[in-house]
Parts: sequence; C-alpha cells; structure tokens
Amino acid sequence: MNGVHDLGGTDGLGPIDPKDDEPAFRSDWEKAVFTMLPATLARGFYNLDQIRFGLEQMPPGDYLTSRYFEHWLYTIESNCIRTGVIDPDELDQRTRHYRLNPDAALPEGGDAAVATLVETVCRMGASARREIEGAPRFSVGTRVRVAADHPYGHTRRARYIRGKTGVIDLVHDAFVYPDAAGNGLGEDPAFVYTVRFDAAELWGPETAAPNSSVCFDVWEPYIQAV
Amino acid sequence: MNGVHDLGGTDGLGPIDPKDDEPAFRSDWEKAVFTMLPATLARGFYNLDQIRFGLEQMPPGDYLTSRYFEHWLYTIESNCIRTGVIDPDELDQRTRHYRLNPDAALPEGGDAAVATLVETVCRMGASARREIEGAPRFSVGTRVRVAADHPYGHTRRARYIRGKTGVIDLVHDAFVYPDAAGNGLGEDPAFVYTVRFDAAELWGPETAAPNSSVCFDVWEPYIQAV
Amino acid sequence: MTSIQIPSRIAGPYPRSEEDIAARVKALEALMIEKGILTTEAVDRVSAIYENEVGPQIGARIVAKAWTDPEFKQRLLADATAACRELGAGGLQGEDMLVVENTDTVRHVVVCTLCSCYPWPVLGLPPNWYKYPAYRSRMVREPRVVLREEFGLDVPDSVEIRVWDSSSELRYWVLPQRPAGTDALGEEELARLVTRNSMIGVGDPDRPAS
Amino acid sequence: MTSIQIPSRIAGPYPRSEEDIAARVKALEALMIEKGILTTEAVDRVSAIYENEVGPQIGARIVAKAWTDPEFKQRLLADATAACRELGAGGLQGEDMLVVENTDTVRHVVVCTLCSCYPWPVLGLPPNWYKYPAYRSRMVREPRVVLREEFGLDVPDSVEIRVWDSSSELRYWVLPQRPAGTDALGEEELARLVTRNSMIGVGDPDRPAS
Repeated sequence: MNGVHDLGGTDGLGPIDPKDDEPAFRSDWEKAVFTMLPATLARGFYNLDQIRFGLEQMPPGDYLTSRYFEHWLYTIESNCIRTGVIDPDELDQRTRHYRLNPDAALPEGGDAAVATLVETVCRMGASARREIEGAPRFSVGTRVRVAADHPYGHTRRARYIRGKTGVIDLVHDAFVYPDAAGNGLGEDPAFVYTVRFDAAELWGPETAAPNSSVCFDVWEPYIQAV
Repeated sequence: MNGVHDLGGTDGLGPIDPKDDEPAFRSDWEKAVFTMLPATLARGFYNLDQIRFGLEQMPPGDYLTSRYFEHWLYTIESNCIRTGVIDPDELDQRTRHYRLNPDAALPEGGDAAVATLVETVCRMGASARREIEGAPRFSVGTRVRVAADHPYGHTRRARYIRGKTGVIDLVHDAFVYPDAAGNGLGEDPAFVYTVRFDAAELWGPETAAPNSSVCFDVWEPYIQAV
Repeated sequence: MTSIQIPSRIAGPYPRSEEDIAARVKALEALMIEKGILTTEAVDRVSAIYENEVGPQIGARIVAKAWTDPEFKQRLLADATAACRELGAGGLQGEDMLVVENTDTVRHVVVCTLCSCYPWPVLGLPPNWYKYPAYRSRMVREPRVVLREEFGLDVPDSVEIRVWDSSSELRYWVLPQRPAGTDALGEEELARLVTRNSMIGVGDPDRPAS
Repeated sequence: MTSIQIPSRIAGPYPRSEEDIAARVKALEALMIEKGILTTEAVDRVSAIYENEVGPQIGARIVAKAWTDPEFKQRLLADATAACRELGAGGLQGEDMLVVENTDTVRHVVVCTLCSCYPWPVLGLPPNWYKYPAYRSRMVREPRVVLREEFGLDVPDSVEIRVWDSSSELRYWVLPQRPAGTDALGEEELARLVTRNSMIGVGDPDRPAS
C-alpha cells in the first residue's frame, strides 16, 4: 500500500536531533509490548510481514506522531483481534478495569515454559531464508528496473524506487516473499537482490547528493532486466 | 517538496463520509481566517503559490489531522511572519491576552476602504493568466512524459504523475509558474497543458480502475515529448 | 542540496484546542486591524458573500440554462469564464473556469490532490469531505470504488471515468446530463434539480418529483 | 464540528495518554497471560536481555576483532552471520546479517525507510531517532546534509556515500575504519572506541585519548 509509513524521500519531517544514551525501554508497558512480539510470533498467530502490514495501517496522523512502541501496540492488537486471539470487547472491558485501577495486579502464574520459549526466540531468531528450486534469474552487474505499479496490500517496494533503474550489486539466497506472506498468501519465497541506485536516478540530478547511491533489497518479482 | 500534502494515490486515509448541508463557516474564527487571505493577497505581501507552499510546510501530523481553516491559519501566519508583516512575539503576546480574555474586544475602526478592497478581490478575483511571447511547444495529441525529479521547493508536479506518460488533451494560455512564484522567484509564466493519463499508466494494470483516466494540468517545463 | 527546514516560525507548539485557535486568530486579526490590513467590516462582508450569496445555486442556474439554451451551452463549453460572466458569476478562484460535459460514454469528476482548489464563484466554498485527505487521496486512485461506496453512484465499466485533478489555476466543474422526464420543466425548475455533487461529478442531478 | 475522523480497526479511539496506553497494554497482557501466550516472567526475561545484555558493545567487540584479526575480518565480510556466531552474537533480527566496510573512498550508512529494521543482536534495540520519521525520510534523499548537519560528519564529495535501505530481512551494519594512532591498542581497548553510530554509519569511532 502507498502509506505514509513509506517515508523514503518524504520532505517536511523536521530535524533528526539524535540523542545518545537512550534507555531500551522507557516504561513497563514498553517492555510488555516488546515481549508480546516474540511471544505471539512464536505461537504462529501471524508472521512478521503481517506485523509490518499492521504497522502500515495505523491511521496516518497517529503513525507520524506517536511513539515507536505505540506502533507495536497497534499492530499486535489489531493482528490479535484479526486472528481471533483476542476478543475486542473483552480487551475494551479489561482496559477500562485497569484504567480505573492502574495498580490492580496482572493474573498470576502461567507455564514456566512460556518464558523459556520467548527467550529462545529472541536468542535464536527465525530466519526468513528458504531453500527453493532453481537459480536466480539475474546476476551481479545486471541493470534492472523496479516495477512501477501500486499494489494495495503489503509490499516492500518503496515508492521512491518504483520505476527506477539500478544495477544488481549482490545476489542473495531466497527469502519469504513479503508481498505474499504479509497478505496471508503463504511464504512463496523468492531470490533477493541488492540493487544499487544512483542518487541522481532516484531524485533527479538537481537535488541528488553528489557521488552517492542507495542500496535497496528487492525480491525477484519486483524487477525486470532493462 | 515531497510532502504528505501530495495525497494523490496515498492509501490508508479512511472513508470519505460525505455530508450535505455543511455551513460555509463553523465559527467566527473561520470567517476571520478566510477573510485574511484576500485581504493580504490584495496587499501583495505574498502570492497564492506562497500560500500553498506555506500549507505544505505544516508539520505532517498536523496537516493530516487538523481542520481546513487551521491549515489556512498556519500558512497566513507563517507567511505574515516570514514577510515581516506580523511580529511573532507581538502575536504571541496578543494571543495570551485573548486566551485569558476571550471576550476582549478587537480594535475598532479602520479605513472603510479596506472592506471595499477585500470585497472587490472576492468578486473580481485576480487571474494568473499572462500574455507571453512565443507559442506553446506542444499540441493536442502529443505524448509527453512528466519529469521524474524531486524538487525541494513548491511545485504542482504531484508525485503520482512524475515519470508518467500521457497525452495532451488541451492546450491553454500561459499562467504564472508555481515553481517560480511559490519559491519567491518571480512569475515566470509558462504555457499550461491538460495531460490525460490512463489509470493503468499511473497505478499499474492490476489495481487501476478499468476504463478511467486522470486529467492533470502541467506547465510546459514539467514535460518532454516522448 | 539544502534540506527544507520546517519553519519553526511559529513559536511554541501549534495550537489545537478551539479556545487556543480562537485566541490565536483574534490576535492575528487585531494586529492586522491595527496595521490597516483588515477591518471587522471586511470580515463581515466577505463571510456574508460566501454564506448568503455565492453557492451551488449559482452553478445550478448556469447548468439549467445550458440544458435549455443550446447556444449558451456552446459558449459555456467553449469559454466557461465568459459564459458565467454573462450570468454575473465570477470572481476569486473562478478567474479561469472550464466546464466538462458528461455524456452517455464519459463521466467527469473533479478533485484537487495537492490542496483543495474548487470553483468558488459557481459552487461556493467546498464541503469538508472535498478538502480532507480521504477524498483527495482516493479519487485519483480508485474512482469507481469511491463513487460507488462513498457516493452511491454505480458507474458501469462501459462508461469512461475522467478525473480532473485541479493542479493549475484552471477551475474545472461538471455539466451533468439532463435527467430524463424533464422536457416540460423550465429553467428555474431545472435549476432546483442540479445538486452541488452533480457539478463536482460525484452525483447525478435530482430526478423530478413524479 | 468533528475534526478529520480516521478510522481504525480497533474499537474506540486510539489511546494516547500515558495512562490510557498503560491500561490498554496491561489489559492485553492480562488476556495473553490468561491464554497462556505470555507470562510476567517472560516480559522480565526478554526485557532484561535487551536492557543488560544485548547492545552495541557486542558489535564493538566484533569490529575490534576484525581490526586486529585479518582472517576474522575476511570471514565477517564474507558471512557476517556465521562470523558473529563465532563470538556468540546472533538471534532475533540478526538471523541474516551483512557487514559493509568503510574505506578511504566509500562510506556506508544504514537506514530502514519502510519501518525500523536494525541488527538487534549486535547493536541492541535502535535509538529513537533511527525509528522516527525524520531520519527515515531524509537519509536516502539527502545523506550528505543529514550526516553534516545532524551528525557533525562532513564527508568530502570525493568519498562516495552508499546508503543501505534495509528493505529485506538482511540486516546491514557497518565496519568502520580503524582510527589512526591505535596501532598499540589491544582488542579490548579498540572495542571501547567503537560507537553505535559508527556501526550505523552516521559517525566515526572515537579517537584514542592521547
């Protein structure tokens, strides 16, 4: 989808103002939200690409102004509701309870195996790399153009590279295809390539930074040789 | 600039929910803000393209969530400050005054000619059409491509038509060039054309609405024959 | 290669509550009055124009005339600005108008994706939905879905949809098709059938009461 | 007089105050605990990993080893995931890593314009500026301006800048150049010079105290 999340090259977002020494989490709720991600991914309720698609569907004004873990909350919540893991009415009811009683305790206990599972997911990860039949269609040095169309679902084809021409710099293994997995259409793995685009191709010679390029990873269906 | 104001083809903005019978203005402040536009344009403090550029520079989260006349307030205020018409400290001070005393009166009196001038601007308008030397370079039926680069300043080249090919449907007179006037570079008028783009060219055949097209007005410098 | 700095010209956070905005506007208004740029009379007179005088009934009258006077219709399609002037319509945001005509095979619809351009002198100030992000973003990308789901207008695929994105100072608006069963009606009765939405292109004229 | 309504799939308006968010999260947490998906112990253990254990000091150690051990450096550039595993580094969001090496003629810098992908196992969780819209929007469009004005890094035009937009599941990070005057330093002292920003590509390693 053409969302405001697709920020590459958008102007007007203001200064970056980098800070050092920020804490990993700023509150207990951030820790809980963070842990919900590996916990639910481990259980297979949805996949990482669906989590990303959920982020993208956050109302644009909220997306641009809320904090990072609010984005996570949004997508975990909407994905859990979508998949029936959580009942929205129950969630609303429980939210009112904790809003009125902020110090009310969480339910106790639970299986000790849960913590071990979630910790294992964090420590081991889960690669999206897949073995597939066949060989990559393109090789290093091939000039390719990225498809210029505008799908409605989840995609990793940023708008700023659509229709643009670059050169393949790296050929990788096959990985889960986000345009399938993010839209609930299976893994459909495809080869991934790093395509290097001259800044002038992306932004035009007048505003492009001199002597610079962007390396962008594409899945094979995104590109055609030119 | 590539701002969030450039909404053509952005997804995720939700339902339109059209209503009938809305009032022209919902509050007194909307009337005042509305009148400030012709009043300040009439005095030549800035031009309409600079007003538009001011709108585009509203913080993106605000742009997407605030009401229309808040946008106007933003650009009138920032343009008046930029051009020295209004002193920002004085404005802040006076704002505090009226915030604490909402019923405090406005200054009285003023020249009766002001109301006449502003009313005349509304009734007569001020065309951006200009006589220029020379003839249009392109004619009806010519296939043209829109330049694909990304200027930082004000432009009317929406992102969704950049790099796209269409056919000239109408050839108009010359008009003030927003990429000049909006950036304080004079009027530099140029011929305007209506270019018709097939929906499939704009969005790709898979998601384009069947049998539909978009007519978009471009200034001559935006396009090249293909 | 300069970055565009969002002007932090406005001190402090942008005001958002109704009271904050009203105070800000009143302050700006006061300063403009003191500098001789504005008067309260100007505010009253200008807002009265768009509240009481200029609105879609003006466009409707023009459409009705075009439906009943073939020569006027020809002039309207050839030079809308001049034809509207004949009927006393014109002014700010309608200095250069173009009227596009719906037919059995083509339907036109108007949008402004970059801001909210709209032909004020014939349609009045635009409704909120025309100005807000959803309409502006979606109309160029999915016109059939928008017309069907948001405006209840099911346009068959055999009819072309042409969306006019008002990107220049030309102000487009639509001459809708005259409804069937209106042969007996005069200009004034016809004008009452012409809706604002039908001149934006997102609706049809009303049908005559049977 | 409603302002723009943007729909959400979530019932009710999206919560925004700290108290509202905390209550919402606690409710979600409670339901997940009851359903056996989550425990408070899991939250404690996972957050402890990223608070106390996994952070840029891990990447720094790897960089220092690459600076002092040419064969390790070769392995790191050939297969970063495997080389990091040698040193016990790996896991979520670092399943498939690639290290790109700064030279006298090319500087690399990492961004994720579409979300906030980042190599957690070697750099820890990303700083806010990395995740927020300004960095994500500007780094691909005006890298030299961003590096100079926001990070104080003036890269001469003779040095190519290559921006890596982390659009796939490959996680890129930067092997910065070893600072001059560090010939006498051991791996541990070198690691202390390697900053998080130098591995994102928006900074240089610290210089040794003279």
